[in-house]
Amino acid sequence: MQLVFDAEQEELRRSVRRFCDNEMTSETVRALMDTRDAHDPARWKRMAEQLGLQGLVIPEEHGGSGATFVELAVVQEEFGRAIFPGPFLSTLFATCAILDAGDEEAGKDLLPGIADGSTIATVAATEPDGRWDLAATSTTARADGQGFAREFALHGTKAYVPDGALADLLLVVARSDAGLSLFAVDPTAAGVTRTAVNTLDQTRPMATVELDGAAGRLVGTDGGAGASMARTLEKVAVLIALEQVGGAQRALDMAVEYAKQRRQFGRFIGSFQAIKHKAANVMLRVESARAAAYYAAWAVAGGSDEVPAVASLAKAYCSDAYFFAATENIQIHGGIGFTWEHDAHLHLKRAEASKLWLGDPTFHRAKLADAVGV
Amino acid sequence: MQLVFDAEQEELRRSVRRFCDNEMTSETVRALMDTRDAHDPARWKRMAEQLGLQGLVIPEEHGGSGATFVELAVVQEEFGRAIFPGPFLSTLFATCAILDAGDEEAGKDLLPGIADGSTIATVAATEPDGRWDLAATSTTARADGQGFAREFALHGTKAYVPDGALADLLLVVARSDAGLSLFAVDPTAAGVTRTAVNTLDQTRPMATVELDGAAGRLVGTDGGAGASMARTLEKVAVLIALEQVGGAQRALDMAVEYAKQRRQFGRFIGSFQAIKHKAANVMLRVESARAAAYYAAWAVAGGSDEVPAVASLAKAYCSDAYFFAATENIQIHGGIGFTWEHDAHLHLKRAEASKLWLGDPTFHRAKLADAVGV
Amino acid sequence: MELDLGPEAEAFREEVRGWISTAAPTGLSQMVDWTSTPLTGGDRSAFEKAERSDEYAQWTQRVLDDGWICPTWPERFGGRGLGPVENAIYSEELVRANLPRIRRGFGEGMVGPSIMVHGTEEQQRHFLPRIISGEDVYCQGFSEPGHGSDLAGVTTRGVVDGDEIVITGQKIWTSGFYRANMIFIICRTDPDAPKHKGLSYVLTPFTDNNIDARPVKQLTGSAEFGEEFIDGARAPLFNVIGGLNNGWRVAMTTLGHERGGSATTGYLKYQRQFTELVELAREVGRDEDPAVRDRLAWCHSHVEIMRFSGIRLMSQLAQGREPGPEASINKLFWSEYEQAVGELAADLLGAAALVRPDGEGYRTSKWQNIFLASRAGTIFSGTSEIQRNIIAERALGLPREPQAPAPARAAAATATPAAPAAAAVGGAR
Amino acid sequence: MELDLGPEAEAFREEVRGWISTAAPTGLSQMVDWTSTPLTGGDRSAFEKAERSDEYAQWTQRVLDDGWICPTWPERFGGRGLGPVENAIYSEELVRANLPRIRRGFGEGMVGPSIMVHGTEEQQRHFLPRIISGEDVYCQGFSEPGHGSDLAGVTTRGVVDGDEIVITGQKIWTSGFYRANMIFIICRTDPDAPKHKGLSYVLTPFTDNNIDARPVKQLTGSAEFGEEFIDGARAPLFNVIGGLNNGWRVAMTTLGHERGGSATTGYLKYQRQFTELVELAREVGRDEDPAVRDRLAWCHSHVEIMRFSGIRLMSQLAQGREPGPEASINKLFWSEYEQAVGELAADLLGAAALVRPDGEGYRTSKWQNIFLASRAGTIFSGTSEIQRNIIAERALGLPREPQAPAPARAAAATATPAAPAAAAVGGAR
Repeated sequence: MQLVFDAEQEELRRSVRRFCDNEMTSETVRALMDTRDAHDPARWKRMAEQLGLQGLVIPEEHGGSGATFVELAVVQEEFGRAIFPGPFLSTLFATCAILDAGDEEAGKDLLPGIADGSTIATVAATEPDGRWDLAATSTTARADGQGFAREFALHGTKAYVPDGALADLLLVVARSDAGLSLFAVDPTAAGVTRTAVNTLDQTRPMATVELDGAAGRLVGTDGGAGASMARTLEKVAVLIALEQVGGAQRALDMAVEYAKQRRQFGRFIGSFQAIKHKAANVMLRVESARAAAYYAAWAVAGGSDEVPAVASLAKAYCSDAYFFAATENIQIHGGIGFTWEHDAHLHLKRAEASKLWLGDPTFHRAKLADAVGV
Repeated sequence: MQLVFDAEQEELRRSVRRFCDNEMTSETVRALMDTRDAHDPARWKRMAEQLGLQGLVIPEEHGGSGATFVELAVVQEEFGRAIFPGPFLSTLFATCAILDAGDEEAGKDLLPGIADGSTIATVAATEPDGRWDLAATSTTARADGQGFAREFALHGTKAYVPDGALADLLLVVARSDAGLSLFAVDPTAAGVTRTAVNTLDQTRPMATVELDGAAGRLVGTDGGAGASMARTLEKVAVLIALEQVGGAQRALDMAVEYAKQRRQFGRFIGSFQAIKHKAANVMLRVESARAAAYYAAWAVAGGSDEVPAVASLAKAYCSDAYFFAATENIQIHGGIGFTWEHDAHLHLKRAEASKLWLGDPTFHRAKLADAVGV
Repeated sequence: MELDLGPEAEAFREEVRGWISTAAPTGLSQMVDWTSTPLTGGDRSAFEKAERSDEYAQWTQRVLDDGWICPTWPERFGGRGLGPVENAIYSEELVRANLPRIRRGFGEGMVGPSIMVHGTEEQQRHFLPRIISGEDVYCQGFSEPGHGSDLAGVTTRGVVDGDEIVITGQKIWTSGFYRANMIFIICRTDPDAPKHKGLSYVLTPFTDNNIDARPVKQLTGSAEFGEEFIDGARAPLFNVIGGLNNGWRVAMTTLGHERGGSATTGYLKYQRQFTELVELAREVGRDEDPAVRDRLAWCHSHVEIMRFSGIRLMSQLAQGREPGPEASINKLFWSEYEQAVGELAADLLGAAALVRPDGEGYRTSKWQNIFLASRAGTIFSGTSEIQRNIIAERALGLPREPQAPAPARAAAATATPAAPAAAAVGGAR
Repeated sequence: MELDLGPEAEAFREEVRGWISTAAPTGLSQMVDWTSTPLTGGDRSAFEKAERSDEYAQWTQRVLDDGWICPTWPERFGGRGLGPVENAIYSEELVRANLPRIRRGFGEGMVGPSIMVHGTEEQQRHFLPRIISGEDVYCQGFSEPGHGSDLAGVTTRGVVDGDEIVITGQKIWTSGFYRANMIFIICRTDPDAPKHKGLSYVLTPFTDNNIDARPVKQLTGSAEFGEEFIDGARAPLFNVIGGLNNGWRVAMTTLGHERGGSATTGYLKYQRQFTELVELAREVGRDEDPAVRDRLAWCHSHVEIMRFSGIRLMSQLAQGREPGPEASINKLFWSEYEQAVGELAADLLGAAALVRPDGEGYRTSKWQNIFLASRAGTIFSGTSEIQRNIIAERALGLPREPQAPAPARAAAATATPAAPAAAAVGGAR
């Protein structure tokens, strides 16, 4: 392993950066933020067709490019930098869930649509109690007795489902007689009611999904989602951490840029030690967060047994780092940084939302302590 | 209640400050630090005879001046400022224990000697497990059957006893058949072995006291020390907090003084924002600590039912504030602040030792949460 | 424990309590938590509704009729001549009764005192009664987009035209702009003079006067501040206070007047909030978690220390001592405390913090609003960096930064006592 | 995961491992934790004992004989010409084997490189072999009591007397002074020149040369630094490097050479320490306490981040990239981490932290020493304030502070890239 990107990965970064610079300007983000789904289908299509981002880690036989998690790391960092709205993370979440379930049949059916951009997918894991531990799942799955051993009827309520109102495919975690299992659900089918909710971070829509006998097709083995989803959640934690690194770096860049051009009292404010030291402290955290998130990405790519520990480590550290960078960015900007028109608050809200989603730093440090045998 | 000192109290402060300036210079402190007991009998006598400090809160009928806890607050703050070595806090601890026990007879016998400076006293509460919760007490007291209902035989080991090797009188917490009780023990009597230990804070000696059938005279009611010592420990927490405020203020003063006269790079270092803001942060904490400690002192003086809460609040907050002031003082001084010859480290060690002794901030915040019904 | 400020103060407290008990309209105290303003996390629409109520109007009239308006102003200017202790007691009793203190805003706190010091007798006779009656409601025209805290950098121009002054430029961070009919503007009337000379302080009609005021939307989703595009606003020369090109001194007087009393009563709001925070911890089933209990105890300690510090300050004022650096310490303390509370509340809510209430616009729940709004506390009325400079220089006597070389040097001699660290805004002063 | 630095690097690693396995004397690796120096909390007496052992002497000789001394020096100067990756691998393998890296101290890291750049061929031929052989052991004579970091403020005088230079003054924060026979001194040879001109860089005999060196006792109770009273110390003019009055440039070269490799191997020490910390939590029965577990996980995260950062830096060096601001970030990171570890250990020990071990002097337990010694980490080798300035100015490109007005201005152009915040000491560079 080498903890640097190779030339191809750097080229990927440049492409994604260009794409974001062109297609995900502040104006675009703000326009999307005001819509229910924060999603632009045409752009989603270009992402798939021109850059192949949705299929990056999908195996070639299922229409993807079979790249490693490290390529994904590059994309996530850039998307985090741009505060990219849209269902990319949700769709990755679903992709990982399908891949981790190890279900060839389901992969063959579901992944090509994701890879070519025609399917937006998400995972409905959490429930209204907001617990991130899947052991708390109360949604039930009953074999429906219609002759298909893999068809189940689902009952229960899922909450905080990212892009839940938009997705074409829901992967639902539910409890069957055999234990926690994963089901593919068509959200337009009978027995599924989706309600979009307003979100703190408007670039990341969520929905509540009620399942009242909805048909669910088993993905993976019956009772196997406890183990497979644990792996998936580790990967998503790393994907969030990477996004946070990108966001934190952008917040630092904004602060430094402003401090270099803003004059007060006859000096650039960046020449005051209070500002300098703030920025230096942010840089220390951002660089440290980057080391953690990169290492975790490489660990996932290498199938290392360190993943459970380093995924939680990265999610905890990068959450705190991004929040710190986002708040210091506002402080360095002063009044202007507190306005709606300035982009600083987009980072504050993204930082806070991504810090809390799937478990806050305290939650993940507890997991880390368990994982390393403290 | 008014949270300011009256003219007499201010006069007391000036007397004590003068006394410390004359009698407790850095040189004196350092000379005492190198001795086992960190104690100067002649100075102790002057404290009693000229200033009456040992008898301040002892009722007049027992040879004291019957002042309130607020007068004691003044003395403790000044002594904290001077990092006063010697058994003053221990003797106050014992004084409070006797008074809180509500034992007139014992008061008549024991307090006059304390008030006139002939008795140095301390409390042996903690045991080798280092738990601050007296419920953990394992030292036993057995009525010795020699005909005196108030004479007991004590067995067990007491540790972290402040000035335990020096004291003329030990107040020992032990468990009789009736429960936790307090006993007056002559440390020179049979069955008592005292071993002085080296301390992190050399200005505050400690000892281990082994009791092997030592004679203890019951102070207060048999089984009554659970309640009375709880009150005593609250008072001692406040006394420590006051001392911490004095120490923290002194550490801030040292840092500010130095920053005003030390030049680097052609400027007084106090003109750099990094130093200014450090000092301002320390001042904020010191002023807040002072408000907490004063309020707690007034609450004790007024017999308020807020005492359990505010005593823990003050001990927790002032401990953190003093530690912060002491470490920032070293940082502002740079290399010189890290030397043995400079007094900065005396505050670091006092701050850490007084932070840990009788329960660290986490311990006291937990008590506070209980006390206010969180 | 009750604070005992001596018989005179206690008699005054009795007087205030007695008056309140007869004067307050029924129902007003139940409408809203009057200590929690929209700027510090209160629900703005509830506030606005309460302020439009009949009860509020009645209360305002009664306060005016009974002479409790602008109570710290000398009696000869229409006030009640209250000292700092009495003023604090007055605030305290209103807070205890959960009644709004009827203030004349910037007119009461800043413009009036400046007119008393720098205005002519004619100006005093004309402007002060209009502030008291509520006829003139002021907003502040100090900050500009290019310089939040750096008052000497003002570029808005004022040109004398006959017996009028004509003002052109841009102002920002104007709090209360939506209810003002007057604005006090600092503008440059002599562009050739050194930076902090050549300024004038002009009381300018705010409506129908070529001033385009627009709300500045904040990250919370609401708009507490305004931005003004001033294109030839006119005011009589009579409205220039302190004389032409002498505005710097007047502005210094204006900035020297901080609102009194909040250091002694500010904790009451946080006490209520703390109770709700504990309630929240119970609701989400986290109140037994030792780490949560530790953070709650930490919060409680901070609220209590605000209370203790308030009592200490009151005791000192009662003894006639001058207040020290309390204002800056107090502001740092509560603004950083609020951020900690917002973060704790969000942590307790967990997933629930991610979802906002239904409704149009960027509506937020109470805790979300506290979380978001708390980021402003360390910026407005002088950033935390400026407060630390003030403490270091005024209270601790640390030396000022070396002045920048000319020509920047002139600019460094500014409103705030020291070179500030961040681009601060002075809007909420 | 193993770091893969490519076949060449891996071949080199194999070479080092192979050499170590044959060259290391039995028992040396068991003597002491060689990563934990007295300055960072290691037990000094155990260290000194280990360094006086026969095994240590054998090892030193073997390193010298096999050409592994000063390995980053070019081969023509007697080194091995190792690049940064190879150097890091060399360190790493020694750490893994728990063997001391035999260094020639300041001679290897600072004096040698400066002589290579600024010395004459004669000087190179004379001084460099003596560093390699260990005949000349240097200590640093930069800091003075009046100015720790402010090198341009040096007041120690050097006067030319025939073919000698005679030095008088005072130096402080001299680490390793007790084993040195040479000191490199910055002294003022032209008092009339501007502050950072008129300085000379002189290699001066340290013993029997009118230099009274005294240990400076630290708050830990031990004495790692020296203070020198220099009263007419003499050195041949031949020992002036870079020419008379040209010492500033030489000093800059000296300060530019940081010890390499520790950013990539520093974490190993903290890994061991973390294991002991967990062990401590178990011993005191606190390992199930969620708050303690949270702090331990926090510590583990920080140690891991040091490891990850090291791997990242190594990977970058292997690709031939220039290192960035890692040195300053790394130093801030570990020095603040150590303080947190010291505080946590003391909290875990509770009452037991109050009592020191038996014995004379101010002896401390391992954790007490870590707690106390950690306060130095944010001061020596450039305070944390200076590190933040470096990051802000060099890595982030923020503007320097405006220069102070003359005459102070000259002094502001100093060794450190920016005006520092605190009275820093440079002793441990």
